[in-house]
Amino acid sequence: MTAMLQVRDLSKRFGGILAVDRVSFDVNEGEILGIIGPNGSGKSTLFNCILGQLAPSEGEVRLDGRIVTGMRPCDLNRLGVSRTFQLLQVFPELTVRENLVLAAQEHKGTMLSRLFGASDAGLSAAADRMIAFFRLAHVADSRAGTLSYGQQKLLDAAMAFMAGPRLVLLDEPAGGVNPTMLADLRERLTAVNREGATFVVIEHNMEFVMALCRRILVLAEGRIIAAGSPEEVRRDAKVIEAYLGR
Amino acid sequence: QAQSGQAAKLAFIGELSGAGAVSSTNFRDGALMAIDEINAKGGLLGKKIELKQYDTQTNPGTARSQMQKAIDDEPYAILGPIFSGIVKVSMMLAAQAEIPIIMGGEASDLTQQGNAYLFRTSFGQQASMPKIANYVRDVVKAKTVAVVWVNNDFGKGGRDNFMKEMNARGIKVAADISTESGQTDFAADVVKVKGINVDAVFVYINEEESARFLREVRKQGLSVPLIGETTLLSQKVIDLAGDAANGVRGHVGLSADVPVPAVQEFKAKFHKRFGYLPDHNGIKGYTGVYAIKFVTEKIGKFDRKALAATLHGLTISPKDEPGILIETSWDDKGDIDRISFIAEVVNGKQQITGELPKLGK
Amino acid sequence: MADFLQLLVAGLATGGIYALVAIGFTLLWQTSQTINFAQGEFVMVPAFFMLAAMRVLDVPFWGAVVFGIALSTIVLGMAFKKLLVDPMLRHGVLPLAIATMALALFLKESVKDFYGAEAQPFPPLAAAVNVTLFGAAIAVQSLVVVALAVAAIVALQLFLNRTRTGRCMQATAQNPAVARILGIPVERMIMLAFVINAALAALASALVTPIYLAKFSNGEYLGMAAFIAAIVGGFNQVRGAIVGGLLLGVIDNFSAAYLSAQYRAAIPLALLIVVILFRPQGLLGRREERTV
Amino acid sequence: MTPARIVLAALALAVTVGLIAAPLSLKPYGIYILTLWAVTTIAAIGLNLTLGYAGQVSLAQGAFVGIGAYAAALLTTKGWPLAAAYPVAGVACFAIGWLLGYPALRVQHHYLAFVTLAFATLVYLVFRNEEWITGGIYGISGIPRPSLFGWSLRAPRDFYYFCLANLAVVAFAAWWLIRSPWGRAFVALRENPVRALSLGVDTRRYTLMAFALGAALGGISGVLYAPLVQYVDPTPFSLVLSFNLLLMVVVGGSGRFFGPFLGAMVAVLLPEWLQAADNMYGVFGPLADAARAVLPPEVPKYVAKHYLIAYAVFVMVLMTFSPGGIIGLVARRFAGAPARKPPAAAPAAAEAAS
Amino acid sequence: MAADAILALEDVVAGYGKMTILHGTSFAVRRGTITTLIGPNGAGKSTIFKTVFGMLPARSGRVVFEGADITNLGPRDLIARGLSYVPQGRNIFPELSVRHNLELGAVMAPKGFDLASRMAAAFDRFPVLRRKADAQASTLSGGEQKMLEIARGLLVEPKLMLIDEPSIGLSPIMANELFAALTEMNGRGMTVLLIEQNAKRALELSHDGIVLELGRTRIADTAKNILADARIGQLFLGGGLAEESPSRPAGEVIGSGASSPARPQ
Ligand SMILES: Nc1ncnc2c1ncn2[C@@H]1O[C@H](COP(=O)(O)OP(=O)(O)OP(=O)(O)O)[C@@H](O)[C@H]1O
Ligand SMILES: Nc1ncnc2c1ncn2[C@@H]1O[C@H](COP(=O)(O)OP(=O)(O)OP(=O)(O)O)[C@@H](O)[C@H]1O
Ligand SMILES: [Mg+2]
Ligand SMILES: [Mg+2]
Repeated sequence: MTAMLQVRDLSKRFGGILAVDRVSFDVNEGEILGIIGPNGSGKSTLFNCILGQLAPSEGEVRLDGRIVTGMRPCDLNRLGVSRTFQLLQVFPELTVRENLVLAAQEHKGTMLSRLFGASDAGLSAAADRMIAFFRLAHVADSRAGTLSYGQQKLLDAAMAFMAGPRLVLLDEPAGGVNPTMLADLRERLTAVNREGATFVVIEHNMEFVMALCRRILVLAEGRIIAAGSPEEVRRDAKVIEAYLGR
Repeated sequence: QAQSGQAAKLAFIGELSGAGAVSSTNFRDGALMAIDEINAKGGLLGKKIELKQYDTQTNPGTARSQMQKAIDDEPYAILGPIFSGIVKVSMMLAAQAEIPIIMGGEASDLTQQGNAYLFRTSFGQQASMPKIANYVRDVVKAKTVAVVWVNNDFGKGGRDNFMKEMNARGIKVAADISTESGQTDFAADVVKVKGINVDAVFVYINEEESARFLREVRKQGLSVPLIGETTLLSQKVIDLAGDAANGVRGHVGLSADVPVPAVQEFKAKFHKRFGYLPDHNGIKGYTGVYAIKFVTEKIGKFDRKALAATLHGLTISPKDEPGILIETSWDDKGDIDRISFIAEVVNGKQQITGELPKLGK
Repeated sequence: MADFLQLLVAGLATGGIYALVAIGFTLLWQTSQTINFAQGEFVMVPAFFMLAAMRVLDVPFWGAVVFGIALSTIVLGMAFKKLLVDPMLRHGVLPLAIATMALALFLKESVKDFYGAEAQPFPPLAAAVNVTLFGAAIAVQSLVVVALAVAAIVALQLFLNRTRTGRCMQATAQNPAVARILGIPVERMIMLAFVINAALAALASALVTPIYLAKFSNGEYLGMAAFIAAIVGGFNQVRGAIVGGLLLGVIDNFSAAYLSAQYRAAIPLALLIVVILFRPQGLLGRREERTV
Repeated sequence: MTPARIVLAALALAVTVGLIAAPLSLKPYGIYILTLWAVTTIAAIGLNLTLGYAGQVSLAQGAFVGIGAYAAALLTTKGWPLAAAYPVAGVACFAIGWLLGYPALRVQHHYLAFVTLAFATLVYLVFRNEEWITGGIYGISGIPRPSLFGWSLRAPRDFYYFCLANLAVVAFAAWWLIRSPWGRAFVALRENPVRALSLGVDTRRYTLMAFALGAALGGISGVLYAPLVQYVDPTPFSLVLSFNLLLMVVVGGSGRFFGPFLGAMVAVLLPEWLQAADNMYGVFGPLADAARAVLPPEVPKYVAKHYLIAYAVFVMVLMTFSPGGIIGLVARRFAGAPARKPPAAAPAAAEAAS
Repeated sequence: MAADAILALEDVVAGYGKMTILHGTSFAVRRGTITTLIGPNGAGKSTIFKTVFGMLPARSGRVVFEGADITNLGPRDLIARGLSYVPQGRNIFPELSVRHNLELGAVMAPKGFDLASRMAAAFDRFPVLRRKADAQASTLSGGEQKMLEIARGLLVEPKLMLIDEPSIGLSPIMANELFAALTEMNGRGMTVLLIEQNAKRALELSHDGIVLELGRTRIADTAKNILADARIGQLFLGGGLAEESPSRPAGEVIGSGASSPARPQ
């Protein structure tokens, strides 16, 4: 069985900086993979190269064995890969509900059927479920730009789930989310994972990553310096030195 | 008719804003001055003349609405518009309403469409270009010429007529140089003229551009004779260009600078009242009003149809109506005929070197 | 060859004018992220302040120039900032752009209605003589314009990047809310930007008007050309104005001479589009920030 | 329905009735400018799609009106019915608009403004220079008014109703599009193209579509302009028109459905009203006494004389009080709703907007 | 407690447009403490900071700093009095270099302020920033940008520092560094009012804690007491990640949002 996502010798150079340095790894169907590493170690850049936001300088990415390097993000997304960004990325002038509908509408029908079909593309019910789960009901019709930081963060994550993706790449989903909600979020990830979706999660909240992931990659200066189970990684001297501290 | 009220209503439609603002303001002020003079002497057939103004913004869409508005107000006659394109878009409306328009456009085709209510106040280009063509052939004795023209309806019309006349006279147009209205940098155009060998350059562009062109010619040291038609020799251009204008020559159709005492008197009055010197458009507006006055008094009533009919084929002489300034005739198409002049710029002044008789004589 | 040089020199002279006016765009963008579509009129109007001073107040030309610059700083700098810019500053680029389009109409029509529609001669600041450079004639005035444009750009560039005040002005433009939180006197920084802009525009007016003649409609084309120059040069850096301006002037002259005079107004633009497509931030502009 | 919506809907209904009844009491001039308003509004609706919703700056809308007008003029003066001009102009503008969208995939904001401006300049010069097809500076005159099923629309009133019907159809189509997923995708494109792309929104296709649809509506507007004025020449299609349309969209309320209607009213009708200000005592009839008590008679005279100055002042004051345009003002007045961009420059909001 | 309060809110009401977020919020911050403000997302924590710092007008109530009423004063006045504020989210000047961003933290520094040595100290604390001192700030990674902001906020030591969720995006090692810096400066006399979602961690190094809910102060107590309170632990501290969350609606279908997973087309 080939891995769902294969990253081979991926590099990204910004002028003199080699932000990602020949990184290779696999993501197997159904797993939750954690990626940790010091600030500036190239984690976000790695995501951007995998998903086509940036063109990698070298290397290739395969999805289900098929090369997807150079593919546009929207096409990748329609293959069932979705993501969140580290910095908030919602549509401030749209309401929460509209944000959610938008997040899945392009997966429904064709351009033409979207023009002539229902205004909500039949996604209202799904959006409402998402709103209820993330406790955004009281702000469901507020413009997303008026939400608090944590609320926007949740909305951002909710949008990534709207289209029922097979593979989700989350860049720091826990930052700014209050601990109670965080437990819910973790649980949701696990539940969706049980239904078959695969996750790659970048996170600095160790408690969250350790509880969620069964395998963790550690990136430093653009290279993978360690990989393994949470326990292995936690005990790795290099990881303690570069990342965990103490 | 409509003039049953206390006043005789005239309408002025012109390019009071946009590209045509300078010419139209001149035209309007000339008309205003004439109206005030007439009113001061008791009005027209005992009625005060009232002038309503409509601004076309030099935009055909607006022009049509303004013409419609003017017609809805039922004036006795319409003065303006000044730009040929604007005349073209609006003149049919007036014709349908049977209201005479005394306008300032100079494009040759305006009077070719059989509009029985349309009258010029100056030469159409079909009349002025043969004169300048003769001058180029007979006086300058040029075999090849360059023409520098401004690419708007004024310049293009002039250029097309000029080319036709040159062809008819077997003179070769070796360079055909289009410039933009509002252009400031004429270096490329002068370089082009310099690059070919011609006996004369015919310059047909607006006033400020003329001045800038002359300065550039002086700067690059070009020494070919520069021939102009009215605009290039106007006092305005001379003032703006300074001594770069010296030596320019050509034909002057209607101009506030012609050595006719009545015109000079008009110029002085105009300057006193408005604080600036009129160009030929001021005279066009002024004489346009007096033409209406003369004919109306002649027919003794406010009758638009009769006004139009009478003006066709009429000659008005300053002896009968001093306000006409120079003897003027209208033919059956509404085209105009007057004497005109040959002039040259010497020491920062326009000097008349000859007089051309009316065409009809 | 002589022709070529003549065209080049003339193009640089015209380009110098565009550059001088284009500074208004790049400066305002770098220091307040606003676009002033009345920038051309800001160069047209001060000449009339100066003419009016000579006519009404009967002051000598130099006095009139000083008066014109002072009055512009107040009217086109301070009053403009207080009355138009302040209410719209937080609402993005478009509302202010539209308001300044209306302002341009206002200034144009006011000059026309209250001063006159006719072009007026304007006394030259520098001697109105020509010099010959390698066989190409150029007006001394044009040399002064180019020199001043370069000097102004160098000075502003140094001021913005090398002084703390300059960097505070840039910070204010890039993130006013945070600038305020850090205690940067945001109001004063923005005011400074607009005052510098108005003073520079007035100076440009005194230099450009002898060549253009004083006329209410001068700003239309000048403003447009300067806008284009600023974009091609790089909108977010003051220095962009200089390359953009000179390039536009030179291409304009060469295309009019060698390609087509009838399409003169469009050919430079078409060529410059190519520049923009290859360098989306303009020639000397700074790259847009990281987006992901 | 929020109160603001109810007020707006009632207002829209009243205005619709007014528009239908208006010609009964207007002279040809009044009908003419109302027709001009309807025609201009169509072009403004198009630009509102491109700019207001999809956020793509275009200074070329005037050129598309021109292309539509020339297409209609050329066809109808050669004996084709106006109906033939719709598909020709619509498809041509759609295709050219689509092509013009390509630069927008690379450059944005003022850089895009420049590209579209260059295009508009070029189109204007083609109209002016290519005499063999466009008639050059002399233009094309004698454009007939159309007839509908044998019923001539020559009379101003008939042609007005024809244009009004066109406007109604266009408005409905635009409304449908805006509330469809496409409308949402357009807004997403404007607000955060990077995020939109990661959510499967094909930003390239939507960008091109936004340009093409906006351009097509510009073309339709031109198709009606030609028989309205019955003469086309290059001057009205210079950059001034593009800037004016931009002004209409923003002054009315960019990215708001009713914005272009109001904006076109300001740009087309207001100057006419101001120019007639000295007649206002006649126009307002019963209100005349009240007006006379407040305003000295010199004021309206002065306004009429300097009407463009008054117009410019109006636009500046409006933008100052309501940077969101007239719609923003209406929404604020009737609903007390907060302005679209809350004045509290909260860092979080600034962050989210960046 | 009020006697040694450096900052006190008295019945502060504030909000956005028609919406009221703070419904008469009151609390006090003792001088010389680290005080942590916690509460669910959208409780109004950031709104409190914005109101204190004059970014959002208080509709009624008072904000008192060192005994003086500072309600609705602007940032410049407040900085002059010794406050400073590091907001939530991303707050850099993207097109300026890292060095110039940092230096702007000292815009209102008092006379005699030694910028060079303070900058050097900041670079020592966050060595990445020194390495990238001349890079355009927007090219930094998310966490590096946050470091830059924190360094900028700490450049001049104020009397009272308002700092809103500074640890978002920081690696554990850098978060340690941040908290160490706060503790150290607190040791030199600076009062810190901190908002943190990593509440356990923050409370452990705080003296006092304040729990905010729906714009009202729910609890104000010492950090130790709050940490010890099991009820609070469950409601606001996540109750430990291993336990089952008590507040999730029962019977919720935790499926994916729309329908089935999209298949490759
Ligand atoms: N600019 C704004 N306009 C309108 N409402 C806003 C605005 N900013 C915040 N709100 C609302 O105010 C409430 C409180 O927001 P605030 O940012 O203070 O929350 P918070 O406690 O800081 O949350 P978080 O932990 O998520 O940062 C939220 O419901 C939010 O929707
Ligand atoms: N557009 C860019 N130009 C120049 N350098 C860049 C650019 N984008 C990223 N970098 C550099 O690449 C490196 C990796 O950045 P990246 O954002 O991937 O880090 P990260 O691992 O996500 O860090 P963090 O945990 O702080 O989010 C950093 O040193 C950053 O400065
Ligand atoms: Mg990152
Ligand atoms: Mg917050």
